[in-house]
Amino acid sequence: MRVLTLLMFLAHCLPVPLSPCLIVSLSPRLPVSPSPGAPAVVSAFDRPNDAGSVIQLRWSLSPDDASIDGYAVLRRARDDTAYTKIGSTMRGVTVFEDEGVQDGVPYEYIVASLRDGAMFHSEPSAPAMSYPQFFHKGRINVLLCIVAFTLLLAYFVVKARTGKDLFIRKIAGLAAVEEAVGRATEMGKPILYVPGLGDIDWTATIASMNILGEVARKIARYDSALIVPNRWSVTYTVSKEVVKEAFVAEGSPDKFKEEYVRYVTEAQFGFAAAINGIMTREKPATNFFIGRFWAESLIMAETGAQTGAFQIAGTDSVLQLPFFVSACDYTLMGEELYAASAYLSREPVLLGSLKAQDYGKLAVLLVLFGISLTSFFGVNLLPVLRVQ
Amino acid sequence: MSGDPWIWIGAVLTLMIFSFLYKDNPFYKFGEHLFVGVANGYYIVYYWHNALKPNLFEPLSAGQFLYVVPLLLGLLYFTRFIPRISWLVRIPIGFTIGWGAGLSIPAYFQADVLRQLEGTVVTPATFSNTLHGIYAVIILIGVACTLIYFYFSREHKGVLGSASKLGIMFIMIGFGASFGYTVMARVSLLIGRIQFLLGPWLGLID
Amino acid sequence: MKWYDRIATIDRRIIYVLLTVLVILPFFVKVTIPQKIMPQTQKLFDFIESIPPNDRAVMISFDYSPQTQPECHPMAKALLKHCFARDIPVIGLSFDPEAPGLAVDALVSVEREIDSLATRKEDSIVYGVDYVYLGWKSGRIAAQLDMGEAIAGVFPRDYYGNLIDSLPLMQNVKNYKDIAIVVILAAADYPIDWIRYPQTRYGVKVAAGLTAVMAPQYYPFLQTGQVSGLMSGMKGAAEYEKLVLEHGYACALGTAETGMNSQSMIHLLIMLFIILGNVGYFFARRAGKAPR
Amino acid sequence: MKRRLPLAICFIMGLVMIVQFFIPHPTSLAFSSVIYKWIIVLMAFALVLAIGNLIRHHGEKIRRRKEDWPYSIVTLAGMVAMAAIGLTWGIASDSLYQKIFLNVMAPLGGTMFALLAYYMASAAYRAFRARSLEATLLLVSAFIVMIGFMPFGQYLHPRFPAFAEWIMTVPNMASQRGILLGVAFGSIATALKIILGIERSWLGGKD
Repeated sequence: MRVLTLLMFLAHCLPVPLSPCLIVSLSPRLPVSPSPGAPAVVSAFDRPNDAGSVIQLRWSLSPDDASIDGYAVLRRARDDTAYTKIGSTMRGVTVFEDEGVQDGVPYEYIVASLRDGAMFHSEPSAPAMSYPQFFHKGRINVLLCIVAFTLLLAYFVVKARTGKDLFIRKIAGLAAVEEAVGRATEMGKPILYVPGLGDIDWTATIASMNILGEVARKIARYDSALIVPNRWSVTYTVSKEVVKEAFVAEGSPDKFKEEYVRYVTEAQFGFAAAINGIMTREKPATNFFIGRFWAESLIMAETGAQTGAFQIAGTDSVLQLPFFVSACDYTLMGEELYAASAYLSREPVLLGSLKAQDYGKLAVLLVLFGISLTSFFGVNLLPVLRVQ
Repeated sequence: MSGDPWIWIGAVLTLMIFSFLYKDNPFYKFGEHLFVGVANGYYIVYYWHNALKPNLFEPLSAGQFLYVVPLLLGLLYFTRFIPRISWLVRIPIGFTIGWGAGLSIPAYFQADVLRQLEGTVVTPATFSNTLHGIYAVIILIGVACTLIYFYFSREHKGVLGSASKLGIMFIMIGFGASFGYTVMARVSLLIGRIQFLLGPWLGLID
Repeated sequence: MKWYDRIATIDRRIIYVLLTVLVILPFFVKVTIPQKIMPQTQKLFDFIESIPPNDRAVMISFDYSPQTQPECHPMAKALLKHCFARDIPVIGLSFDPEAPGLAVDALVSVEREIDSLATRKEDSIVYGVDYVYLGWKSGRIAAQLDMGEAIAGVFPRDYYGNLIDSLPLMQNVKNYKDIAIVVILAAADYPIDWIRYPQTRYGVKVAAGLTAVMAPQYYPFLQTGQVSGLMSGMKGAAEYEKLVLEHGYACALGTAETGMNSQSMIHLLIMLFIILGNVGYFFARRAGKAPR
Repeated sequence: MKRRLPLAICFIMGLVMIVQFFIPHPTSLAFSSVIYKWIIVLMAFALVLAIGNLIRHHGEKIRRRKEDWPYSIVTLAGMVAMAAIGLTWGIASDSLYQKIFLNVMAPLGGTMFALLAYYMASAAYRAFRARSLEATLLLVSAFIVMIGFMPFGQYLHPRFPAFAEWIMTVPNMASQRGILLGVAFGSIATALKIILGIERSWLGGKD
């Protein structure tokens, strides 16, 4: 050990730097001077945007950072007389978070260079206090997005209420819904409507419930049977209400049968197995798969295709879209699912919200190209998008 | 061949489900119905042991009376069977739906909008590697055109039409890639089942 | 029926039989095809490699069910071997109710394997000291968020019924601050919730081992840095096995490697049938039979 | 009342959860943590309703001797047996309950999932025909990725795996991100409509 220290010391005195491999083999952690410099400028402050109880420390590296073992952090509350060690870091580190403080109590900190168990103290920091915040400043951009989008939505919903007709481009899958229901009626076979495998807290499931309402109304008009299997208990409760209401709205509540809406099981593939059973035994003429789906999508869609049913799918699950596209006659892709209830119902309020969505996307495009372009003129707006 | 009756049960049930590939038959029907039954029994037990017991009854019996609220909300589900007050079932549903909706809005803006935009923006730093810079521009164009495809309130004609056509091309390439890539995953599952039949059951492989 | 009609309308059962034969064949005819490591697998390996020993823990969320066992189980084992060999504490938990059985199997079998090779007492794996399995919880998002405050608040007891506060490891692991990274091993898009909720609220690092089908959905998150590493499917598992073996953390490859041969055969079969279908379609159209 | 109260509760919950996102104060965190625990309990309660429907559906089938009624006995018996076993003898890892899970549910689920290998093959064969430009793009990119991600891709051409990876990470990612962004707006709009009471299909009946 001593010999190496001496060598290292000699190396420092040499006018020519040693070859890098020699330095590596000598390990840079060896002491070069008897007492290393202490770190300087210790600043302590409350960590912003948090629930309190944390003080952040920052300091600048010891001039002998390369030769020390690390840093120790010491703390004392104003009433304490002595500093106690609360933690340590590796060398090269200039930040520390003290997570064990009490809110509203001032603390002072010292950071020390560590070498061979000995500590070389910095000047104490100015006293700092932690406290919890009531607003997260790092999330202002999210707040602005929410406010802006809510206003946009409100504006178009109100505007739509005044009766202005809003245009929506044709969505192929939806234009086929009428045909699908009619076909089942002609064949005297039921219609299968799978409202996805997501629970009610998935927005896709809510969107599916809206479409189910519209489909059920057509079914009530056409006089065919309906099967709605459910994977979740809450979804089951909701879809039953939705279907019942559709039959009431069409003036034929007596046509609604309890057995139309069923609970199956929460097990993903148990559910898929049961749907396969329904498709091969009850032979629905039309299958709807609308909502949130996972891997079971193709099990159902391919079995349905083999039974020769007419199939309309709709999902926002990006991964399942390719399978629905290849096994179904029509597929509502991504956002089309959310446009569907507006399209089918033609309800002005829903059409208005679609308009708001379009403006949202327009804003996204503007932001994308705006920030990209300005960055080439030296204006970096990227941090605007960053969320903490 | 295995002498373990559990392995035999697993193997027979596996074959019952596979038989559906030929056509629907009594074996598949048995497997399917057993699956639905056992799975529901499974979830009843799990919800008891992992939700009701630790998160409701234990805190309640320990005197945490705040937990009366979820108990009452939960019981409201049963008003479905009492026609006069069946509307009360909407309260726990509204509670859950409102919670989910409120939680999802900032989350979508943060993770699906802002973060994704941040990853799509092209800056001079992107071009530190020219090739990656070009890819980033392709991604930017792809994202934009795909978004334009989902633009609803205008007929897709002219520039909008061309962009949305490019968008659908991106979408189709993406779908093909996803499909092709997924084959691997599905075959993995099949290999797993075959491994089970050949190994633990028949003892042909180790 | 013309030949082109015939090859365009082959009965699906013929495809099914051929596929079954091809998936079984490689089990009895052995070949080894060398493979390249994908960058996202390397990234995860490097991240785990950079965690200092006996410091912060790796949290593994075992969220796969038996269906995806062939893909995710070898990942879990390879990852556990890596963590244990490097003395990184492991906290296991599950949000998929079907997962706990598999999680326990993975943990216990790796524990046994390491213990059987351990020459000193310190090298063996001890429950409660080197790892803890918390068990399953419903209300996934809720529980994930809650653990940012206190893991013990969500899991007052571990899977085996021990009080969390009685476990030595849990004295040092209180919440996400003591977790270096959360690795989600799943067949469903569970990681998105970790990204949307605990990561956005508590800044948790997230990595994943996903079935091959789920993985591409996370490429965008990998690029933005929201996901710090990714094993995708059986291939990813085989790669991680290889990395763990090459770095001397294990002495044999796992089961993922053998499966890759069946994979190759079946991919070729599917491509062959797609070609047949298109040749048939092309000639039928030329003969004016099939509508455009 | 019958509509206003649930709508109001939904509105308040939604608003509170949005606001909570912006408040790092410990009170806000403690509050959300309590709500999460309640939601977990609510989910468990709803299951009772659903199981009730299942029993009624299969009970009816058995009573009326509808087609395939004996299988309904299998479902009900399976459920009752599994629930009784789990509630009586517990769910420890060596319990009968776990044994049944691993040896009955797991193989059934695993095999259903494994059917997908077959279904992918038949779906690809039937649907992947070069009928139009879009269909051709889908077909070609599927082909490239299938070759590229298999070990044999390397032997066909050393750059093949890289090309497949490129398709996955560049055009595929672009389209996924585009779809994701659109979905985000659809989802946010739907969630907002729910909170604001514009979207009220979940209420069901009119009164």
